[in-house]
Amino acid sequence: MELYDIIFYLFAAITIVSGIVVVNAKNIVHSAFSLLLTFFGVSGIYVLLGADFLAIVQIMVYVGGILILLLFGVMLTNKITDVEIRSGSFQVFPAIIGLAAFAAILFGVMTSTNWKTESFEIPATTTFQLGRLLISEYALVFELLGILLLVALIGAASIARRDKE
Amino acid sequence: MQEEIRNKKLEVGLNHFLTVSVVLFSLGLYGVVTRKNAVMVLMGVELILNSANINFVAFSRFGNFGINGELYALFVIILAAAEAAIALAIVLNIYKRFANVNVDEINNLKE
Amino acid sequence: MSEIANINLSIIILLLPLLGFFIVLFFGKKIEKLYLVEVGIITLAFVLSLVVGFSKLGTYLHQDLLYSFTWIDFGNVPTIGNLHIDLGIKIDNLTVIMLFVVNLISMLVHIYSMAYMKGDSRYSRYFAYLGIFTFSMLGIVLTDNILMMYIFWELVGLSSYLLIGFWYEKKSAADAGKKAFLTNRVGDLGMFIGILILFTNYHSFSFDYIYSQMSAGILPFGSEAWLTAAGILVFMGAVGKSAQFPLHVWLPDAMEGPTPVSALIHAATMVAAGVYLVARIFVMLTADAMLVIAIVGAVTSLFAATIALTQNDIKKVLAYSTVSQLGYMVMSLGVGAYTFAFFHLVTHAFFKACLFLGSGSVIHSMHHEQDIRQMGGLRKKMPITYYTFLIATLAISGVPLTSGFLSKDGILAGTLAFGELTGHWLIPIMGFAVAFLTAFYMFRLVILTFHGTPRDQHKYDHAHESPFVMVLPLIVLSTLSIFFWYTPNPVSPDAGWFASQWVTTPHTVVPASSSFDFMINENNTHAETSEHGVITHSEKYMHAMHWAHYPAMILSLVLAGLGILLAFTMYQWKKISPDKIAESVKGLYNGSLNKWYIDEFYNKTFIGGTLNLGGLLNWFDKWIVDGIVNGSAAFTRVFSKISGYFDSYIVDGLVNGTAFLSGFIGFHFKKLQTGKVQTYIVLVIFSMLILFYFIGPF
Amino acid sequence: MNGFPLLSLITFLPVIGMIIILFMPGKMAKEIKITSLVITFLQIILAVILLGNFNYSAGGIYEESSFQFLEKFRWIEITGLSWIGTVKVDYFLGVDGISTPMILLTAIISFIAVISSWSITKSVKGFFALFLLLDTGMMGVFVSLDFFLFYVFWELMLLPMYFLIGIWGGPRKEYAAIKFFIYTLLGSVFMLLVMIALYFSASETLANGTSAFTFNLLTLMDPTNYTVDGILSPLNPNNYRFIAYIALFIGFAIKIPMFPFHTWLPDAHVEAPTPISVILAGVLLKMGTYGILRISYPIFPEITQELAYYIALFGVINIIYGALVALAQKDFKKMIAYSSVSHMGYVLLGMASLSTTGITGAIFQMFNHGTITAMLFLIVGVIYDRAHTREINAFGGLANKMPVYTFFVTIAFFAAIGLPSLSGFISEALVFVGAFGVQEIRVLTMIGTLGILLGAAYMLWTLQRIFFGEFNDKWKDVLHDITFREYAMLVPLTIIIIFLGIYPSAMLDVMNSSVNTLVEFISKNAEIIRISGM
Repeated sequence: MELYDIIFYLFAAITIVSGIVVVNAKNIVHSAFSLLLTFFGVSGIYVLLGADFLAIVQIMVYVGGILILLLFGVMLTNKITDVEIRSGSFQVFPAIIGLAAFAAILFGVMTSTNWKTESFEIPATTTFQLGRLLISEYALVFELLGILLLVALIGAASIARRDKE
Repeated sequence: MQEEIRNKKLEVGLNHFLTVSVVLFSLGLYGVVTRKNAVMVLMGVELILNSANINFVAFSRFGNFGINGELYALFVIILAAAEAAIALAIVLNIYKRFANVNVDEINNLKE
Repeated sequence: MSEIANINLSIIILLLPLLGFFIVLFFGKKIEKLYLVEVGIITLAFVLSLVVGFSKLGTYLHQDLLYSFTWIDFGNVPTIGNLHIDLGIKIDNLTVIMLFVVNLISMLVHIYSMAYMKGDSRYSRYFAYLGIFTFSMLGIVLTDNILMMYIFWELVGLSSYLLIGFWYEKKSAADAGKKAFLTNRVGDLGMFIGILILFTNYHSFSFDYIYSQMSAGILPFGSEAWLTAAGILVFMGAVGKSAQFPLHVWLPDAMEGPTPVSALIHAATMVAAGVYLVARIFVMLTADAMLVIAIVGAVTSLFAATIALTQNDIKKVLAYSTVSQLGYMVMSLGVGAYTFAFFHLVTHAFFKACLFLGSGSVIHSMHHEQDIRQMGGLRKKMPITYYTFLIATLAISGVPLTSGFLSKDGILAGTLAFGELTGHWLIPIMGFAVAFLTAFYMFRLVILTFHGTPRDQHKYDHAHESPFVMVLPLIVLSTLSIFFWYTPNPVSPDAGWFASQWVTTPHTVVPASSSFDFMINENNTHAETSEHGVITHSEKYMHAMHWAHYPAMILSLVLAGLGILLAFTMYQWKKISPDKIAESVKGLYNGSLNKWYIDEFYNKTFIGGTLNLGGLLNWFDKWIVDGIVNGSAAFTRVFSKISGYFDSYIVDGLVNGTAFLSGFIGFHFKKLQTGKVQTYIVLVIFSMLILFYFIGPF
Repeated sequence: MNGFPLLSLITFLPVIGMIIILFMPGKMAKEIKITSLVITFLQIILAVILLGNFNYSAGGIYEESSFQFLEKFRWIEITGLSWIGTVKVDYFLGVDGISTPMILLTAIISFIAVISSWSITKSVKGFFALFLLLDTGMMGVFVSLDFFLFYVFWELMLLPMYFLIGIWGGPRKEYAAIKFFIYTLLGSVFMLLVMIALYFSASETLANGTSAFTFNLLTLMDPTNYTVDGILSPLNPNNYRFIAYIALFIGFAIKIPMFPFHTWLPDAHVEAPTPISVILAGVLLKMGTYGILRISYPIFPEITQELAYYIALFGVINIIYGALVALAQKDFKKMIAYSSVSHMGYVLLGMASLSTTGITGAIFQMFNHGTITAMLFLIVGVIYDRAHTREINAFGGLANKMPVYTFFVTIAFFAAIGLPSLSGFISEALVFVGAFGVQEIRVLTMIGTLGILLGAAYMLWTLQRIFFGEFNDKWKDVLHDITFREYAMLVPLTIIIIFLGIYPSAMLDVMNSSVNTLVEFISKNAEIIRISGM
């Protein structure tokens, strides 16, 4: 077992365990904080896969943006004064059975498929290449996504405040 | 570390990453399906998106697709951000209307 | 006179009566005296026909005058070549004699009718009809082709129809007209088919052309049987028009028409047209056809004579005697005595017209009483009528010094010769029997009408001699019944110009193998020339005729004398009671009185059969043919109704059932529809699992 | 006359009239009638002009160059339809000796029918508009040389007829109209099927060198134009020409009407108003036989020869059957209707002979039957207008009360009987002459001559029952002799009947070269097809 493997198992464990907590925690705030761990774990896996830029973006956007957003959501939609920030679950058993079977199938598919893998020379840093692709081949997508974000921003603001009128 | 990764014959392969992705996906879906709170559902969605991203990056690493997979993962993250923003705006709206964000009680689709 | 002048004159003669017809028809109502124009026109036609007759018989005795034009041109017809239908006229000796006879009698009848028809509400129309009759009769006489013959044949039928039914208010008159037309049509059908046979083979209707082809050896469809058939079929036309058995039934009924019409049409001219037709086709008759014709003629004459014995209506007696005499002529043609047949046609035309007009005179003076049992003793009241009637009766009975003696004797000699040559002795026997019967019933008529004492005193007292215009024709016609118009020798017709020069038997065009061996055709060498150098019959036939001449004359004289004697014994001197004889042969008497029930038979079978068939077919049409149509319509309706039910109950029921089922299922399944997205997702997951299970990627 | 669209004018003139009438207010009944009269009169003038410029020696039938007053241009053209290729329909008009008599007949009968329609009071505008449309349909059938166009006109005439019977008819008008409509439509369906089958079997070469399917009748007549595998191609050993012929024949036979498809006729006649009966008997029945001569005969010559015997058989059945049933009728109009069945039998018999005389007789009989039967129906109309009954036995002794009327009746009846010197005789005689010349149908012809006798029987019997005998005092006040208007419609027909009886060449010469051409064409092409087709 190499160090790499150990690190992988570590991150994998962090990701999965915290993920379990996310979906099972009674308290939403707990869920939100374990989600933070999950994002870290995923970020670590990215690093292991040699996607350093992506790992950074993962932490920045998810942890710094989305997670905060979610927390705000939690705060705004629960009566904080009640400190009853609990959230119940339902149809747990069918979901567990179904999803277990589903996961098993996915797993089966995964293992039974003979993935064509080949060694790939990972460049020292992917940032350069990503950047070049973004402004050449995927320029249009990049632009569109920019607009999308803008629209989403305005849209979200507009939806959130519409009731006031 | 980069060197190590590059030079060593590793035990961890594609399937390992995919396994993590599968588990994460199942968890995310479980969260989407079982949780009552809309914000929790959103969190489940985030998990699913992350599992998908792992797949992207893993295949990008092990398959001969160049760096494009990572790029797509990047796009997914952007979309996730936008989605989160919109979704939360909606959740806020729902809350204002029903004084509640429990999706199981918001069953206007019924009949 | 030139040929062209003769032709033109005869065309004028033909068209004059037509002109009269139109003038009187359209203006007769307004101008009352217009019928005089018609009489004048006919007189003019008569004069012209005399001119043509003298010219033809004087200048062109052995030459036929021909004129024809193309009526319908078919151009160049595939497989036949040039085809056209010609019309034309042919003037030979037969024609001019007939022209004379027809115009003369027509003129006399016109004159006679001026008095007879006086006071009738449709006086002018009567003359118009006479005009169109004369026109069509002249057409028959003048034509050179069989199509035109048929055309005028039918027109004659039309005028006969109109004139018989002239008093159409009487049902019997209207019935008689219809019967005459239809009975004639039966015969005409045969004639028409005969014409079709001829035209199909020769592509021409012209008599001369057809005969020239025949004598060149071209037979219809190449067989003699067809030639026989053609002859008999065309003869059927004559059977109808000349009232031969079995189509004789119309003629006695035709007496419903005015009496002058009976004289003109149903005694003298139109009914003789049949004989004229047979004379025209005489040359193409085969031995078999001639035998058939002879038998039909003989049977008719005997048959009609037996009926005439017992009739009590003066016109009916004359009608049956006409049928009988026409049978004589036809028989005569059948046995090859062509000349005498035509001779008898002419003589009969005069004396029978005289008889009819005489009977008309009687009827007129008796106020339309026709039953001879109501008459008697009229001799004193109407002497002129009586004497002229008597002369005509003598002529028809065949008493010497009359024209009838000459022609009848010739016919009987012809039958005897025929019996001698072919062994068909029954025909002369029938012929002589008829001679006896004729003499008897004619004198019965004369005695009952004019002799003895009046049986109806009231009517007798009012009887009077007819006016001059009615008596004049009687005198003319009775004069024409005397021998000297026809021959200088009162016992031998052969000596006269009529039989020896004007009318000679033509050469047959039938191949020798199928004609009687006494007939000759052009290349036959076994011929004898008559005294005027015209080849007529074979040597053998001439010998037979010579042999037959005197026996026939004596026998016919004896028989006629016996008949007259018997008539006098029974009716004048009353030595034998007719009633007793009638009683003793009751069956025969009733048969004769009722015309042997022929009419009843026809009514039951043909007419009734046709009407019943018509009724049956009408029923068939209404219920079966139309029934099928309506039935299929009804079927379609029922079917559509059923499919309507099917639609509204089964199909629609299915639809509704489906809806209900869906509703039912939905009612229960809607519990699945929680409205919770998450539940749906769970279900999606399970569905996917099931899909996986079925698709089975592993 | 070259280039002047005479045929289009004669065909569509009534449509112009119809449009004029449609713009007139319905209250102007008299003006509407006069307009129709003028239009139909103009049509007669055009028909006479046509006859005056007619080339008597041109054969027509199959040769475009010998058709006269040709008008031909593309009417419908759709290119590039996947497997069908080019769909094209020509507006193709022309006349020859077969159609010219029919055009004359149509013009005359329409004119007479308008005069006879003067007594129509119910919704005059609609009546005359439909009437003129009907006129166009009839004319169109006789002038079109393109099967599609023919079919269009054929159907065009059906619709107004339906309404004319169904609205202005007698007590059972709906029944009669629907029966007529369905029957005729059934025939049309058969015709349509054959038309389409023919379309896909033959092609003509276009100007640009490509070949296209065609409805052109003249093209369809030429066996060399058929593609080898077309279902109606004589070259195709498994062709369906026989069935197609029978289907087409039934389509036309219904119109004739041929036994056993005749039962629509008595009903339609009895219920239709007088002018429509006149049109029906005078023109419409002729379309069936005209169609056979124009389409069936030249396109299927070999089957025509094969089936000639059966055509003759049905002709004779028509003659005898129609006459016998007419004998049993008690309704005057129905009697005349059945006499039509009988008389159309002569046409069939004449056509079956396939000889010049027979076919000439048949066409002439078509014309004569048109005029004679028109007259007979007018006569029925006269008496019906006065007495409001058609029961034959209800009358009697009219001859004294209505002498002029009786005069016309006698002429019409004797013309129908086939009395020489009236036109009916010539045609019947020619029919028999032609049919007797053919060995196969000789016996049938002999049986057919019985029709002459039976015809005389029912006609004379009717004449006697209505006009002779005692006058029924019931009608003393209503029956008066004919009026000026009735003169106007009876006199022209009488003149035509008598004129053509005495001088038939006036009409026979018109059709002569065409008939000769047709006869020759049939025998020649039948031979060609038999040799090539096996």
